[in-house]
Amino acid sequence: MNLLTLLIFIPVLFALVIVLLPSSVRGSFKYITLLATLLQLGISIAIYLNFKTGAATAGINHEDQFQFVQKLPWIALNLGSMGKMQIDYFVGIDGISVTLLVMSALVMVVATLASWEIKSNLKGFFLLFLLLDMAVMGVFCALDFFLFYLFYELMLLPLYFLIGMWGGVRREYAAIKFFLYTLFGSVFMLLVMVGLYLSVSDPATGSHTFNIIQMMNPANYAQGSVFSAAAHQTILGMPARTVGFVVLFIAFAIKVPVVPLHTWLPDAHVEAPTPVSIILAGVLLKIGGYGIIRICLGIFPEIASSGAFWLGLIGVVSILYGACNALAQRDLKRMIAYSSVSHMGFVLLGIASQTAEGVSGAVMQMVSHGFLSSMLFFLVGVVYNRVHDRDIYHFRGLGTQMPQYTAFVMVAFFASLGLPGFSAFVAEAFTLAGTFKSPTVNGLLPYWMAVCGSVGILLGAAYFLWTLQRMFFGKVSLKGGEVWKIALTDVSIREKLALIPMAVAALALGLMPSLVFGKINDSVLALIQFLQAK
Amino acid sequence: MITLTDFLLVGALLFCTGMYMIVSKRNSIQVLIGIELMLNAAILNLVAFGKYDKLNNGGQVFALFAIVLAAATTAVALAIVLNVYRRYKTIDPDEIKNLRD
Amino acid sequence: MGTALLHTDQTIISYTIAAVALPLAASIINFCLPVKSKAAGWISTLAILVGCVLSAIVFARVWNQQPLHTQKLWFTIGNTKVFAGILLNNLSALLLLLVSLIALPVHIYSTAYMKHDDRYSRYFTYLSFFCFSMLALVVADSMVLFYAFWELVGFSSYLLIGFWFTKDKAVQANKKAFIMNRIGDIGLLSAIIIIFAQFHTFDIDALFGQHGLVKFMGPDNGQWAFAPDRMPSNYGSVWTRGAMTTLPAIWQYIACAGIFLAVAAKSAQFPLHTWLPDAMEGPTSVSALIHAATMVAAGVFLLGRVYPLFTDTELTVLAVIGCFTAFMAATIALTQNDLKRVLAYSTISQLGYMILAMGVGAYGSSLFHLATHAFFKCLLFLVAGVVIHEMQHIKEENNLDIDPQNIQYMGGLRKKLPLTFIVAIVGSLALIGIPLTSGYLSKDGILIQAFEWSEGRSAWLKLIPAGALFTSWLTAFYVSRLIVKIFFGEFRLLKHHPDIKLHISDGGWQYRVPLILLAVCSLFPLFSLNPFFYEKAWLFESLKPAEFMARENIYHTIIPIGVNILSVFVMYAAYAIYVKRNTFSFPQTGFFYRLSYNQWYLDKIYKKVIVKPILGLGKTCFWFDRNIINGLIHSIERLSRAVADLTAWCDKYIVDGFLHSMAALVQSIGNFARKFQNGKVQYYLYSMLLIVLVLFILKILI
Amino acid sequence: MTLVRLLFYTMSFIAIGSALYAALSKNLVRSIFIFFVTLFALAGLYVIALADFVAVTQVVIYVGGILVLILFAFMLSGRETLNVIEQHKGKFINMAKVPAVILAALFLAVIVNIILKADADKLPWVKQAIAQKNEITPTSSTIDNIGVNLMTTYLLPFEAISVLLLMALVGAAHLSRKEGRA
Repeated sequence: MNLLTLLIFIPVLFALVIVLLPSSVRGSFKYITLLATLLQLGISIAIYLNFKTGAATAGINHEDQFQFVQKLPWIALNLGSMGKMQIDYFVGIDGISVTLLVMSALVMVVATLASWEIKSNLKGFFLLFLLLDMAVMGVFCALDFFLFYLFYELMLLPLYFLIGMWGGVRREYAAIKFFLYTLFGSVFMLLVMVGLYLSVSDPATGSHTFNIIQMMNPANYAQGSVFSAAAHQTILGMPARTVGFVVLFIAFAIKVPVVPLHTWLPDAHVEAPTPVSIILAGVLLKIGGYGIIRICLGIFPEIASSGAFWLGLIGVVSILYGACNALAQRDLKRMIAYSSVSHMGFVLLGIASQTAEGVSGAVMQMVSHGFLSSMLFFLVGVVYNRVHDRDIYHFRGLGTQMPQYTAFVMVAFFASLGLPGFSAFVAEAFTLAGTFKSPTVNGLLPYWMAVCGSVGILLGAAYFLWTLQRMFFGKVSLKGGEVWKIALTDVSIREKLALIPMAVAALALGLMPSLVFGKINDSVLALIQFLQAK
Repeated sequence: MITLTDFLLVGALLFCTGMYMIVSKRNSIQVLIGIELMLNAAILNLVAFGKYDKLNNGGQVFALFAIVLAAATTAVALAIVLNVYRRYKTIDPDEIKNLRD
Repeated sequence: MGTALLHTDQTIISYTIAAVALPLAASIINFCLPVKSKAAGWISTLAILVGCVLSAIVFARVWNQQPLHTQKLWFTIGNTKVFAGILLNNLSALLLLLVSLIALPVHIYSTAYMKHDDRYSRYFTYLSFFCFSMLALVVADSMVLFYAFWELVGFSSYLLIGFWFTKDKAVQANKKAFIMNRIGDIGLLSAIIIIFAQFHTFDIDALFGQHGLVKFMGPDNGQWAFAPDRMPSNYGSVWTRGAMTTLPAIWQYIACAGIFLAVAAKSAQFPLHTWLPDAMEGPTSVSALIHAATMVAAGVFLLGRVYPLFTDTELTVLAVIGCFTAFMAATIALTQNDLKRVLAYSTISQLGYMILAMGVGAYGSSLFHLATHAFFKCLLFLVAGVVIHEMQHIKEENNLDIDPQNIQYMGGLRKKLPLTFIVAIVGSLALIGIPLTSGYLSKDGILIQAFEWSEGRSAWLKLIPAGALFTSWLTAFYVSRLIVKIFFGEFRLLKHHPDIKLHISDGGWQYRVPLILLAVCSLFPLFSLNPFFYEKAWLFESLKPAEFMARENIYHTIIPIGVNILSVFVMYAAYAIYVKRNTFSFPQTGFFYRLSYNQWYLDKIYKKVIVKPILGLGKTCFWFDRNIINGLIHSIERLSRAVADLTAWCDKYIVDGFLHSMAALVQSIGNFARKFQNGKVQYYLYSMLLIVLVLFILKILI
Repeated sequence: MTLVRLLFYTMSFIAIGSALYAALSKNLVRSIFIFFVTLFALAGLYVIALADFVAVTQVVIYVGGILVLILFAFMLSGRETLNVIEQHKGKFINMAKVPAVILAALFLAVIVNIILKADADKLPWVKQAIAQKNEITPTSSTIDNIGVNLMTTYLLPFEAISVLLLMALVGAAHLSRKEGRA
């Protein structure tokens, strides 16, 4: 049994169990889900440990260098004169996916622990949760574009319901906004996907293929096909490959999200229940970054290079704009949501630099942000659960009231604002280093982008520290008075169980960045080489 | 010289006006006036053709008969109108629907 | 590195690691202890004591020897290998010893000072963590590590300033301190990245060491390139022109500016100095260790590390800023009434001296002053701690509503606190720079070298030594004022509250021992056997620049004498004004008084010019987000909704409408036909006529 | 243009115009009174058609008799008819009238068509009458001839009509008597 397949479909198995169980044992659903996610975490760690490094297993554009590959013919229709339709169940990982897989598995466990707060319609919630889990894992593993798209779309539906049914006051608005935004992106992605399918043929079988890796090879494009680099086809007066890149980029950029396609994020995060916020921030955003690396850069490398300036610019704007917005928030969750926008800007900036440091930094940032944002949202959930309020101005002096909670918040805040010793520091520093190196190495980005990016770090300190000062320090003074004082108990064992792994992971990555860099390095170098060769 | 056609055309116009009144008016008295108009149109025709019958004076004589008969019918019609009014308190022919199946 | 180290070197390295790691271990242990555990203090103190001994061994081994350098691969990113290691040269060994040496008395002092605090073990957790970060900072060999510890030092300072986090002012102060330090961090990070982009390495030794890369590169023709004039003649042509990628020269300036920002933030130089006075909200022992002796000196240490990077012009800028800061802080210190604030501004002023010294090329004097200043300033802060502690005691005992740090309430304490008084005098004299103290040695060295430096430079630059000179007299005045107000005259609190009880004393041995220790260290013998000539100090001799001029010119005689005679007069003047009150008193409404009292209004200006606009920008961005971007989305939504409405309308009225109109037609035909049977005379007539008409028409047509 | 022709046009214009006004007016009273004008104009037309006796009869019977009757009827039905007027005020084109207008217009078209096709002036008997001088000229007197003809050639119709008139008289009287006393 292939480990990846197992990893992807374990949630489905457990979902089936939940379906079959009667509602009278609904109390056990969360334990079943926890078991599923823990199993997943175990498998992902096994994958991580067995993952081979070295130039021979770099992956990226060599199918034989991927690991844990499973390739089964799935849909193979003989369409007569149209040729053969070839869709494979094709999963495999290289360095870029493997760390994200482990991160996602851990985030899923934490999200499950956060699901204890869900009280209504447990069966539905955990079913959707497990479905989402499967889709997320699938996206990171899929190497067939059709399969990728399938998982990608499959994520949307559970999320829509999870936000729309278990969310906050304006949940319907947020759910629909989220759904429309992402659907908008993916619908056009479908068109490009079909265009690519019709352009690319598998050299082995001669039929059209959805294989992402085959799409990276310019030789596989049919003569005169839409996306063939040699054919110079145009769509609406623009070069077809540029259009394809832009469309795919927009689809993933909505997920990341980048300014100005980000406005679904604050609403969705704020309205979503805590576990869903965790998954959204921890995993979903990474799919955007992962998609840009794997698909946008992989399939359209030359466009990615010529458009790198714009990518970088969007990244810088996201960093600064997100940070400025976070400064103005008084809803804790919304502030964290905007800080996500800011932090994910670094991912884009790093990818745009197309240097080894930049791309590694971007991947590191994704992993690190996965842990830290999950932790932050979990922490917001803790206080929201107790008093159903998140307004920063309504709290004061929580440091005295909930000392352990405050300690966790401080860890999360300082880690997020890039305190050395935590993962975000390494990620951001090297993203900036890569960005700054870019003008001399490949001349894609101007120098000033790195400088502007570093200002984002400063603003990050400003809003996090302001929140700390406003909410946690000072004398105890709560809007809800004595009632809140009784309600605001310190973190429970379960919450600690969820928070400590995150904090430890962030700290471990900060002290030993090689945990990530060691695994991704060969792939990143291969990617850079691939991009330079184009 | 005024030709016969001229008279006929005037008569036709009057006739049609009268017909319009009969069909459209919602007041029995106006309907009656319409009838009178039609009659007069007919009389005009009789008179006009009567010009060419000097010996027998057929046209003019029948015109006279027609005028007299019109007076008689008017008298009867008005009597009916009055009766209708007494019974239905209206002289709108639309309101009087007892003829309906 | 690849070269195998000697066995003794290996031992030294492990000693260093132990010295650095012991406080970390203590910190972790304390973190796990209950918050009120009294063991915490002794664990931390023990760690620092052992660390101190180890540091001394390391110092003895490394001082004036070949630098020791060892490193290990930390991680690889792309093709870049990032190493972590230890670099021990004169500079780092000195700082290593200095920090442990200062930290030890502060730890001892703290065990008594923080005795009654609810979060006693937390305090020592933070304090040990600070020691760890600071010690690691001085021995780190890689710019990345350096930056990491640089920021961790700031972080522990944040924790300690805000240690009493229920005090709003403390929390405001620690936020301010951290954000201001962050500005510096951004500068340092940018500088590191620029240096990395230029030289492809983070290794401090490779960059700034004896054969460091930086020495041979300088701004040249708009490129930051290989500079032949910087190359020593005897050095091989390993680095040839064009062998490396080069950045435009502007990035050399920006790197220097970044480093300067970092220095200014950490060492509280203008314009980033305003956090330091506020940072005095923390416990006094913390102020003594972090905000007077060690952490704030990190900026100077950084300058010492990256000294070769700076060109002559850039050094001049440094000198100007240092001089200005020294002068400004001294003027502010003249009028402050808060005991700790006066000391804070004097710290800023002294740090200004150090930067000035760096700027004028007095590298050795700068670090010498750093070392001497650390001792006497720490001493003064601990004295202040004792005084404040006793004032607090009076306040609590008598239920008064006074600020225990306000010197206006004090006076005549020399009789109550004799030991404190004596050590305070020693510290003050050192700060003023009176002979026989360590301060005299280091400060006069700076002044003399500044004058030498200004020789042959433009007249404007002569202002720098002149300003420094003037500042030293200002220093004499405010220090005297402080001492006089606290220890001489009568106890002013008694005037307002005649019946208060005064049960105060110098305190237990935990107070006395550190004070005496530091006082001894503030005298000349520790540094030089010759109390008058700074150039004879062993510390200076090891660090002095190569082209140092021996006592050749007149400055070496004239300045110490001139400075000291005038200083004595100034001190007497202060004594006369504040104790005897027999001479004039200062007007308290003049412009200069208000300027000084309000700290040159810089805080207010920053608040108005920087903080408000940034918050405003945040608000604007959010407004933009809510209204423009979201508005755009919503208008697209509205548009699509309108299209949907249109199609719905079409569906309802055009498509459905067709069906409905067919139905309506049929219905109306039915109605129409029905009308003929509605019993109305006119319709019967109408239909009759219609039929006639139809017949007519048919007849005509056919 | 001769004076006669001018008169003819004037008269026919007045007759048609007043008839149309009577038809279109929503006010019953106006309708009735304008109908007088029509009748007078028609009388004038009869004169132009060289039937002076018919014209006089027209005036006497219609204006003197029928219209007076109509006025009586109007007055007797009184307020009710006026209410109807009020309801339809203000609507220039009433959709309910459209079919009637169409009908009338079509009828007019048909009749005019027939008249023009028939070309009455060229009818054989008209030509014959002109040829035989059997044509009334403006100078000839017709009244005595009418009287003779009534009593000779048209005696039977004359009697029949007088009986009819009597019947109408009786009938009208019978109808209009008060119901309650019958």
